Amino acid sequence: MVDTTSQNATATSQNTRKGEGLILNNVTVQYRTAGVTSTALHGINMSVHPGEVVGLVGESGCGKSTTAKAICGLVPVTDGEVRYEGVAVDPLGFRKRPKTLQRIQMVFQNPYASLNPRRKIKAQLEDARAINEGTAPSVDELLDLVELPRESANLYPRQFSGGQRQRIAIARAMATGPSLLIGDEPIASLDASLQSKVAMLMKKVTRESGAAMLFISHDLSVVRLIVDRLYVMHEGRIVEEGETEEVWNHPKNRYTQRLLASIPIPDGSGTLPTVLE
Amino acid sequence: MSEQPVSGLMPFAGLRRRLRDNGFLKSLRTPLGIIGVIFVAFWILMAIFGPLVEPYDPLAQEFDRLQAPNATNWFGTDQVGRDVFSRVIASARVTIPISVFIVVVSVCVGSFIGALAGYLGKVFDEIIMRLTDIMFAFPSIILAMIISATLGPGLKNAVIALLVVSWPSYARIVRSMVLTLKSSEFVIAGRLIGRGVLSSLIVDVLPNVLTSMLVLLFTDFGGAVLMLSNLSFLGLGVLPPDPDWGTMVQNGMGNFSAWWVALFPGLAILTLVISVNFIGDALQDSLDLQNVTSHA
Amino acid sequence: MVMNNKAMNTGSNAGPALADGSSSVEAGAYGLDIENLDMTLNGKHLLNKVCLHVEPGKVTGLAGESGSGKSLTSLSVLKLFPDDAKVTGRIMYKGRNLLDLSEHSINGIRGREIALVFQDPTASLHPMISIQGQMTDHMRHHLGLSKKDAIAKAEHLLAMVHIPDPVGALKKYPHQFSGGQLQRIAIAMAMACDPTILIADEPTTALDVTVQAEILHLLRELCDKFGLTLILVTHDLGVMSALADNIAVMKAGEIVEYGTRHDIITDPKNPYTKSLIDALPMNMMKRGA
Amino acid sequence: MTNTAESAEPAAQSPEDGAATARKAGADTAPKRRHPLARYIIRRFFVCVLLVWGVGTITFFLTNVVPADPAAALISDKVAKSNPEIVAAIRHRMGLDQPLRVRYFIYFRNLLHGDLGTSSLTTNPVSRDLARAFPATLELSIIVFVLTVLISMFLGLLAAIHKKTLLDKIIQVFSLFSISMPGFWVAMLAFYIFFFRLHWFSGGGRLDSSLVPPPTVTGMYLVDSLLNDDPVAFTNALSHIMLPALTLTFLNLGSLIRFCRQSAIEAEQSDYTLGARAKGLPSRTVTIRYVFRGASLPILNMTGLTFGALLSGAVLTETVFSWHGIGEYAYNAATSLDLNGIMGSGLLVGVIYIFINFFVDILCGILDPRVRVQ
Repeated sequence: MVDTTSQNATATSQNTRKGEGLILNNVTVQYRTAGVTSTALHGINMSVHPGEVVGLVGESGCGKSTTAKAICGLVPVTDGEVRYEGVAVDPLGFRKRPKTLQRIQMVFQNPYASLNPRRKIKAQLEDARAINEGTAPSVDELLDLVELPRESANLYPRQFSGGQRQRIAIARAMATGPSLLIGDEPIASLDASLQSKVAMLMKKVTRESGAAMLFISHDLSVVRLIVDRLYVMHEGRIVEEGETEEVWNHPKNRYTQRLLASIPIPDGSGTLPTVLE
Repeated sequence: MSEQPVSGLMPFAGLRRRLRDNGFLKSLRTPLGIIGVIFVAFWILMAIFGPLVEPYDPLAQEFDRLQAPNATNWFGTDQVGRDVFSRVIASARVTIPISVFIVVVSVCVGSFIGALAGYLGKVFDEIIMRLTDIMFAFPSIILAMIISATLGPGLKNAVIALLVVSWPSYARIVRSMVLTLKSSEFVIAGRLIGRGVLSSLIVDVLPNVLTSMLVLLFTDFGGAVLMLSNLSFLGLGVLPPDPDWGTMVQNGMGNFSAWWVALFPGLAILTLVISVNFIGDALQDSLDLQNVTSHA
Repeated sequence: MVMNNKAMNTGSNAGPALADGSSSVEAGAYGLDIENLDMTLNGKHLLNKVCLHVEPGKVTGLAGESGSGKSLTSLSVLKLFPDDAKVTGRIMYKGRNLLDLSEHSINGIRGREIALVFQDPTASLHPMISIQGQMTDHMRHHLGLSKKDAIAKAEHLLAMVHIPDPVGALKKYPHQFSGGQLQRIAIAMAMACDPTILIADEPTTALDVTVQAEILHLLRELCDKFGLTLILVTHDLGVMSALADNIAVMKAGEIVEYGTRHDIITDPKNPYTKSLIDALPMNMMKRGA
Repeated sequence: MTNTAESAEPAAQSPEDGAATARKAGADTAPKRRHPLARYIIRRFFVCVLLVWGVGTITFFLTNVVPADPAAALISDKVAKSNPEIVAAIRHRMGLDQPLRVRYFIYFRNLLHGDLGTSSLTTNPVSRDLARAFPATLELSIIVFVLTVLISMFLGLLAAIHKKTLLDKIIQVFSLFSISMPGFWVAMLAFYIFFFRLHWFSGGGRLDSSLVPPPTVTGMYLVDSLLNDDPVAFTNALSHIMLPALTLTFLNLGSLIRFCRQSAIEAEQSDYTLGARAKGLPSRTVTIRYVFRGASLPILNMTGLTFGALLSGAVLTETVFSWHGIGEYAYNAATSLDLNGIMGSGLLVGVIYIFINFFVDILCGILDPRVRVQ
């Protein structure tokens, strides 16, 4: 697949890879906590085509994280279905994860809990390389990929900052040669200056390897920076979807408008974000 | 595609270095820590070199009965004329290894059951938790008393009773740890790269539970010594004539004026248990310190 | 009065230090002056000669990444740092150095003249004490109000911060409110004794962006209505650009740049500030990086 | 500690989405649950009943299943070997020839009728022995429970306030001594020193043999003597109860002090305490209104567990003071292998312990607004 470096080339146009990518149709997820059933997802329909970079934005508690878990089979789907490359995603039970689904990898929000504190970086990257169907990049290449010094391989996670640990988590995910990378609020715990850099890094590594990415975040301005298409989620429902610039400049849904209006613009003008009812 | 050799399993190398890093050895240098180390060393030596140190045969009734502590019998003699000092030393050879055995076995059994309950969840977890709730419904000594009485008095049955009584608390602690670890990101990441349940438990979960288990081993050792002595005091543990601190104190019950019969075995229990607790506290403080720094 | 301070700060001194920091511009508005604030805590040098002039009646922003010492600086104003911290320097407020005050006299200022709003309202409010209990206890202590008057004032304050059904809200407990509502209550609580200075430590970081917008409006409203001097501590340059009049940028316990909002955001001089501004998604878009 | 953490919902707990959605939809539109406290109490009650049933099953299992031949276990081996017909008669009387299921049913029916079998030691029905011994232990336990809770909260909170000072160290060493000492030995020491040698208190039994115990109303001498305004009996009973009460209190102080200290430290370092200090409240108010209240729930919960330790302690100490309570009864049953006696006292103590924890749970539920008010 020809790698187009220009940042906002629409991926769908040169979709030469086979397979239908990720499809969520009518996915509903309910939780029973202390006798009360609450619905986190009300019939979600979503898709991520191979090689595409898609965004999923929404405020806390809107169900973004549940969606990510449903895609990886970490949460049982009460109704509807998640399919990847034609294979239904079943909840990750006690069996090993099926081969095709191992192509979906995830980067999590909390860098401090993403790596096993008791094992060296090299061991954790080797485990990931083990399931790469093709020829997995070497540990050194992986560390170069995420702009970390090669000596990091022999260190323990506690010897790294939050930002560095997140880069290692990205390297581990890419080591498996995924065809779909899920970022579940991957930049939320990082310093502001790092957030855009790490988001751009994730886009670069997935684009170079031809993988697709679903980038989940509540920070719309960073999402706008890297995704071609995005979904807006509110209280368990998808309220809007479309090309990034289209949604950003002409939001149709009431909630999206309110969300976009409330983002403070760092232009030094001292204008308060508008509060739409 | 063979399973990667599990290199992370040798935790003790890492543990020694980590203990040195986070000042466990430094925290031992407090006055309490020093006292703790001295007494524990003393009792371990007594347990190992007991026969060489005992002046007389702990079982021989060769002295006048109920002699107050004097030059020949440093701790005096008991109601059947045995040397109390020799018996106190001899009892260390019984109580310490047995207590270590009880704590280690119940920690292992408890952790295994707790880990499975935490990891497998649902039905298995429910059964285990309800069972431990019921076991906790009895105050510990009373349940131990009932079990060892039913099995019949004797050290073997007392140990069984104490094992049955002790494993639930470890099962609960490990279960809650495993529950938090199971939902933590690095364990999920492990499952996502195809790690099976067992390998995930061994490689990702247990090494992170191990350090806390070691602290528990230390802090609960004292409890095991006390429980064993309690059972012996009730006549359900070590049977006469074998030397045991619990039974020796019970002998002192009969004749109050001979205060030495009960005093010295009790002092032995106290010094052993409190010194282990001093070390356990030092271990606990340094680990709390370590946990704080690792997530700063 | 717009500060025309173009002082280039190469050193660590930020902005002109008015002699006694007490010259008030609007009636009743008071600023404060932090001079060479230095702090070391168990071996680590956390604050390094911080100098900051907080203009009366204006919003002074303290920006910087995590670990830059911005929160510590704001907490030091009320001497809320750990006892074993070694602190030197002066914090001039109404002609007095707050650092020299005894515990009793600084208590007289805490909550009374200088109030604090924290990042996470669900943690800074006691889960087992009712809203009324937590709103009125310091009011009655500082202002000597009777229980009835304190409750009446609490209702008025809750209405001021747009809490629906203030009377009912007083009887409820913190766990019965959403994050946004709790932050409003915390702000009302801080305003209870009509403070001259309000310190807001990452007031909107724990909130959703829609709720954040409402809180920013509320803070602006309070500043305009009461001539309040606000110290806004945040890492979010968007929030800073919306609310702050002057901005001081901190890095590793030092103020590396101080200036008006417009200058700092659009024309930063210090390389570190420049890197922060460039890292903003908006600017990354422009450069097509 | 990165303080730039956004408020994005935690990735780990997925239920957060569901619960947050409910909360997000405004507190009032969340599904209204009828009086949550009642639900909480009912749920705790069922757990309580389940535990009692569990305790009964355990004692049944231990008496009827574990020993190879329960009947033989009741009488000495010599007799059992020489005349098997006695063993057969006992087996029949105990219904041992019935299938297990039926015996289980019979066992529980007897339990419900309060029939705990007869004690091989006292040859009385165990339930009558226990009923006679219960008030003595109850009287002792109440005094010890109150003393333990008050002293340990005082010392624990004192140590927390003066953290890392000499006072804190002294209290810590004191509680370590209390944890590390065997109960029976402390009882003997106390008895020997304070009664045998110093005669500060009277020892042995609940009342001087020369005095006539007050007519039983509650069975508790202190209360009965007050009811019959018999000051002589009261003072005598008081001096008899002091030594066992102080001993048991000392034994139970250790773990509760450490727990109170830990809870108080955590409350003192919490954000709401910083918030209270930032409001300019005097430190005394902050400590009492915010720190103590924050630490109160965990401490209250822990006191329920302390009652368990207290009952265990009684078994080991009542004998030394010849305090004729359940503890001494259990001790005598244990040392003479009176199986029914052991099972009966174990069961009674287990059930008392379950109900104490049940009431403590309810109290915690009432005091905690997060449970009381939804």
